[in-house]
Amino acid sequence: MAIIERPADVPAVVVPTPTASTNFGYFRRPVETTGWKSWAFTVDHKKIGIMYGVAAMFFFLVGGLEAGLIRWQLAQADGTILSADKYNQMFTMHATTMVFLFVMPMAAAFANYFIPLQVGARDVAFPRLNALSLWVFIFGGVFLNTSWFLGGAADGGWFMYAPNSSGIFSPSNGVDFWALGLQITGIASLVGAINLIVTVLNMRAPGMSMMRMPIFTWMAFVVQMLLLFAIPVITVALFLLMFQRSYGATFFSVEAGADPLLWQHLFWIFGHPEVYILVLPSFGIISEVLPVFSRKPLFGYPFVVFSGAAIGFVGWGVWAHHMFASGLGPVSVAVFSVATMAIAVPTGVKIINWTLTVWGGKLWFTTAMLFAIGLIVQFTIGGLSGVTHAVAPSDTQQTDTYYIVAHFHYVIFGGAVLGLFAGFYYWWPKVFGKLLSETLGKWNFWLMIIGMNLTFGPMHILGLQGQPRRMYIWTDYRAGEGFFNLGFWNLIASLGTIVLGVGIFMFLVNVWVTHRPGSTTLAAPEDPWDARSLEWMSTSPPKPHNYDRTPIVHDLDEFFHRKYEDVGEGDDHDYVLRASGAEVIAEEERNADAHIHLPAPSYWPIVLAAALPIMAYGVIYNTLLIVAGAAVAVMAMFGWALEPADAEPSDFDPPPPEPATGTELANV
Amino acid sequence: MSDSVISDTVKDAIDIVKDHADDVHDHDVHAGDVADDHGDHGGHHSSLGLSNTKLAMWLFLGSECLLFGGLISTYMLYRNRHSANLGPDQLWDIPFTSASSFVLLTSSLTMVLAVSAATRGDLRRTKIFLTVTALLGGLFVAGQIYEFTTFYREGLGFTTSLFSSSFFTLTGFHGVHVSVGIIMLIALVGMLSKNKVSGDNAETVEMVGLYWHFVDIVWIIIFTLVYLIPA
Amino acid sequence: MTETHSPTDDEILAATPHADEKHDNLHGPTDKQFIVIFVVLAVVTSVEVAISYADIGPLFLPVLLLLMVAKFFGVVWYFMHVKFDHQLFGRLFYIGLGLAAGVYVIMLTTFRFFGA
Amino acid sequence: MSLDRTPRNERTSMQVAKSTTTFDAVNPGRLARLGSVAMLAALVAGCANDAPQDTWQPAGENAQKIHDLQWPVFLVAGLVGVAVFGVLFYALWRYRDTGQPIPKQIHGRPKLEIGLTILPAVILIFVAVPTVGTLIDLADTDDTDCIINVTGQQWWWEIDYPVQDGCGGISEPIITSGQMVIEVGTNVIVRGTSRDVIHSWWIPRLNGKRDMVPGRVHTNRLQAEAPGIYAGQCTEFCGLSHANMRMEVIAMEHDDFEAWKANQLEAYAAPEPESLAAEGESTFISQCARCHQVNGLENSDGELIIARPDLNVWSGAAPNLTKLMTRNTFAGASFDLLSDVCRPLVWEAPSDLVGERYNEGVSADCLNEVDLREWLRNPPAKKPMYTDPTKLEATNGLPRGMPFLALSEDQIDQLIAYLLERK
Repeated sequence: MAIIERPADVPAVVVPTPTASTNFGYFRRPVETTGWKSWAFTVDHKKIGIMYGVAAMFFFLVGGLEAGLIRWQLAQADGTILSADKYNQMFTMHATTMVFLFVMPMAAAFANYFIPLQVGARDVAFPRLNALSLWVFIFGGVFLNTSWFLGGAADGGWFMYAPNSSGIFSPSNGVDFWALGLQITGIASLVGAINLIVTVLNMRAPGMSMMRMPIFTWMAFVVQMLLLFAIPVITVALFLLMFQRSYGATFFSVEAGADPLLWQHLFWIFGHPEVYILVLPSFGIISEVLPVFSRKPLFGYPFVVFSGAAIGFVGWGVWAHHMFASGLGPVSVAVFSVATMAIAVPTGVKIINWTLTVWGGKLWFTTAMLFAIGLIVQFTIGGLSGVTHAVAPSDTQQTDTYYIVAHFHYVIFGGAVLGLFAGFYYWWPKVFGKLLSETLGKWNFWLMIIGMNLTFGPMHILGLQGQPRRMYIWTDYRAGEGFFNLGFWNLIASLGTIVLGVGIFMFLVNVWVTHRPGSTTLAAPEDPWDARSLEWMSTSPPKPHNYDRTPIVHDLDEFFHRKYEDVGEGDDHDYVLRASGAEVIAEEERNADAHIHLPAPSYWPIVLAAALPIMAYGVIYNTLLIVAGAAVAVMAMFGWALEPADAEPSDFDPPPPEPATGTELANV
Repeated sequence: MSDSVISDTVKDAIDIVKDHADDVHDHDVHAGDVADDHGDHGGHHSSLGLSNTKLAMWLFLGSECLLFGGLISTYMLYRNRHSANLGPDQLWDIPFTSASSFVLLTSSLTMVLAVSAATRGDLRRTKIFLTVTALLGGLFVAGQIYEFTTFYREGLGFTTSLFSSSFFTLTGFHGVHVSVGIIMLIALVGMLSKNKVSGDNAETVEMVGLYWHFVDIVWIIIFTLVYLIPA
Repeated sequence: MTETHSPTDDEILAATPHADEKHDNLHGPTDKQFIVIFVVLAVVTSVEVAISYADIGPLFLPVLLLLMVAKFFGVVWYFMHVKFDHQLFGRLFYIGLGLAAGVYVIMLTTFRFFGA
Repeated sequence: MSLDRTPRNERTSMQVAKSTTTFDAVNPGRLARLGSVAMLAALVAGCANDAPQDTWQPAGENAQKIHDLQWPVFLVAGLVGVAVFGVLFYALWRYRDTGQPIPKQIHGRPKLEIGLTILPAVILIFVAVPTVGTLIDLADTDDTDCIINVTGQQWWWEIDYPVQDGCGGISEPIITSGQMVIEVGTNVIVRGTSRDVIHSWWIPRLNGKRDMVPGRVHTNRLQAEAPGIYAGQCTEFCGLSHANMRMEVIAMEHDDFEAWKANQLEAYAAPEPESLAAEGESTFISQCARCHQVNGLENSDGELIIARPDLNVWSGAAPNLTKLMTRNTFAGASFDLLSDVCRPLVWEAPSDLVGERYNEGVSADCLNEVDLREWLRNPPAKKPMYTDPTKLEATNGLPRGMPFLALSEDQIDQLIAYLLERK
């Protein structure tokens, strides 16, 4: 399973320009194909995707633990599990972790792994930048979480409203870690976005027009566009915050004449597109899953595509609906209120099209399908509660209460997370060559669904009956009378967390059962689901170069059309199976391309990524560290720029075997 | 290594070599980016026939619009918030800044001439124009440093007022962008001299050029909004 | 979406651009034209500076902004080749530019910035 | 090439098919369906009777307007939800795999889809129009009868009544904290700001919330139809003790309100000399008067004592204690001044008695001494505040909230005696 194989014969043509490529050869290229080096220095989008997934899953568990502590604290009135200070850190980091370190990178894992496969490319446009994104994200996430051990984490809420985030009101270093950590992960997202957009625009296989792209790629593409333009906005906000906290500026100091609403605008101009950044990848995933298990094409593909793009675009015009109570004035509020309602239309289009995809199908209720249906149901609830607070006057009763907490958990957990789980079960055999257990999968699904409704469902009631969010205690005096008072619902929500936790644990059990040493799970068939889109036309798991032959695309759902033939007359389509998926794939293997060219691994991405947290620690503790980090960064950049595209024979150890001549081998 | 692995290996190696042979003919395929020469490995079926690196650069510049937009907006919001005697009216030296602006504009001309020379394959003139561009950029940054020190001597520090913080943040960010551009120009001249640009020379020069012009257009906005329009 | 006709492999390959057919950068101003453009931009800058000293009443702001926009697009269209390149490059940039302008102008409006 | 037409389940993935069938023995799906039915029933029946902050029990014109707007929206949203789920679940049941052939490969029906796109848009227009109307309505301040200023700081609300003809006439400013007293039926406009971070003023049964932002003045209309105590809470996260920043609005009839105003402006009555309360006065002067104002309090030289909280706490303010015992909560309305026995007498008083009972204030018999003592012994232990001297570098040593004063038990006895007379 090598990404880079030993070049045997090295004639004059090595690099496209007449470069003396043997210099900067102080380091041997990391050409190992097994062991940790094959992961740390890889530029293969598939390995990078897997690492994204593993790291995101780790942070999911961290964020889940934080959530568990929050609910434990709130299970009873005047909880004593956490101090006020720790509680504030806990909910800040829970949200930050789930948004920036779980959902976004998990979506990036899917995008990294599947965009090149779905568009029929060998890799992303810039493989080394891809590795850079991964390591920057991982180092940023770890950096952010080291704050727990260095005087306490950020305690201002994930929205970090000024001026509560300034040094006076949050004297620990937590907010510094938060601001710098998000800068770092922002770089990862931005670089990744550019890389994937170029991949989608310019690396599609012949015949794959934009309107023949698999729907997941489309949604992921919209997400990358959103990231591209949203990340710089929060970057501005974070820089202002950093200058305020570390260098004495007064951007949010009211006594200096500042207007704290500046932060809110900048944050939500980023923050609202961010919501769609979180859910659109999952919309894409279930738009792949539903057709496969309904055995029908996605209903209204162009509508789903354009509604996704419309959501992305309109998402830029609604940020102030997070600020209906902040005193914008009635005209601004009215405008943003109506714009917010407008965004419900394309969202509704998606739900309608998913339902119509299922309608008339031949439904196969696999775990992936269940998660996809679960998304439709749970997200619809979240979407409808969203409409209730697009009504701005109504929102002034609901914002900052548990009703909002319920709403966005139905959107983010019910929308984004269930979709990601649908993706796990659907693509697991593609990525790892084994099917997860359906039995455990169904336990996983039902426990998660029951758990999430028990946890987040009661929050609707809590919020409408007046329990504000972000409070480390609640009091019996405000809980109301009767058995079903707020105390009861708080307890139910907390107990629900346990069910939810067990449900998620079932997934880990499933992975362990499937992959533990000595597991009896058999290898998955090449095409276990009778899938439709291009990525299934490679082997499972795919070869390092993805496709033996660069696929030529004739249709949306190319793989389906290679398996089934239309024997109908005119508009009366009637499909007959002509070849199994395995046969189609074998056919591709028989016609493998002769020229397959893969990029070589590189040290520089991980080195450059490591420079960033060093500089960030420098901002907090010592300017010398900034200089040191910058030096590492500059060194890495020059190493990067001077690195030849391919590995040299001298990079290999042991030395290359006796080279044969080209002609001889070409006939092999 | 088992025998079969080795034979596979060798087979792949041949493929790689052949692939390079193709590259020699159409080496435009290889994105000649300073940042990443690994681009375009599917280049043979580039769906748009465009350069990956150039697409990436334009996307980056589009993204930068929102960065500078945010900084400019912050400045616009806070430009009146300063003490009576340390505001734009007292500090600006329009003739000096106009000269700086001319310098930066001129550097855009020399940059575009460098790109033009590189497209013609005229390496000598390319290097000369790049060097002049870097020098003009250096002159601009020097002017900015001079301006900052003048303001500082007059009492305007980074933390003096909201106006000063947002002014220094905005122009500082721009200055850092110019400085990064100068480093790129110098590195490019060096790499051209030693023939170490991985990828297409002309395209690499063009990429640095796009970045450089972007820095110029940001300054065009800053010059008008910040300097010429009184607070 | 109904697929009425599935193209053949050859048709698709014929329609796919090849890397050596790159059509960016084919035309563009000559060096002389660049110098002319530069002179125009320099003159516009001088006019801007002159206006900032002269008193032209209520026209001051609109004229200055207009000249700024003209210079901006002068550089983008000619020096950055947007006018001669594949349209996609310019469009990607304009999306960012348009979003930035729209979003930040609305933001400043909510601060009653333009009224005060 | 194979022309196999057998149902795919068996063909492509034996393994999956097998595990699916064995799984039917224990079906978590069935459990889930039972569970969700039970939960739905619970949701319908399951609201607290009298949650004090219930947003669905409007008690004044403004909240009523919001309510009139929102319940149809909830209804429509609910109906849409039922319709969507009805269609979806019907489809899931109807089209389950019963061995039918591969369905027609339908890519869509553009006309149907355009129709289904317009439908939600039309529904939303019906929602949008009244929304904008209500918004403009709620922003109107022309009919104001009474102006009350509120100022948020970490972690309590200061409430002051500026001199005005409104509110039935205010001749001297009244300054209080935590509890706002208003007259039933009058249109009150709350003008709010903050001394430190952003807070949010929210009395759910009277109106939606409004952020109170430092450096800005934001308004919020209040009107109560009937006498009563309406609970509220700060709803913008404002730091450590955000959870302990509460407030109440007490609405009372005209005569009671006039009585309350008159009482608030009564001159200072010094304690009986030699009494415990008199000792309390001097303890108050030495320990508390630096920050807490008691109007009319004089030092031994006969000079009025003016508190300087601006020198002693970061927010620059501390609650005015002149009439502490006319209120029945303290410390950001976090703790009751009334004991458990007496509290219901006021809080659950019949509507016509609310004003009268409230105006009686807190007597020695009714005082919740436990919480007040704990508070005086060590405030930061009772309510988390940033008062640890080692962590006050950023605030030049000024605490945010009431610091630990190391009062002796005797001093606490004296202070309680003194404070009991502040009404």
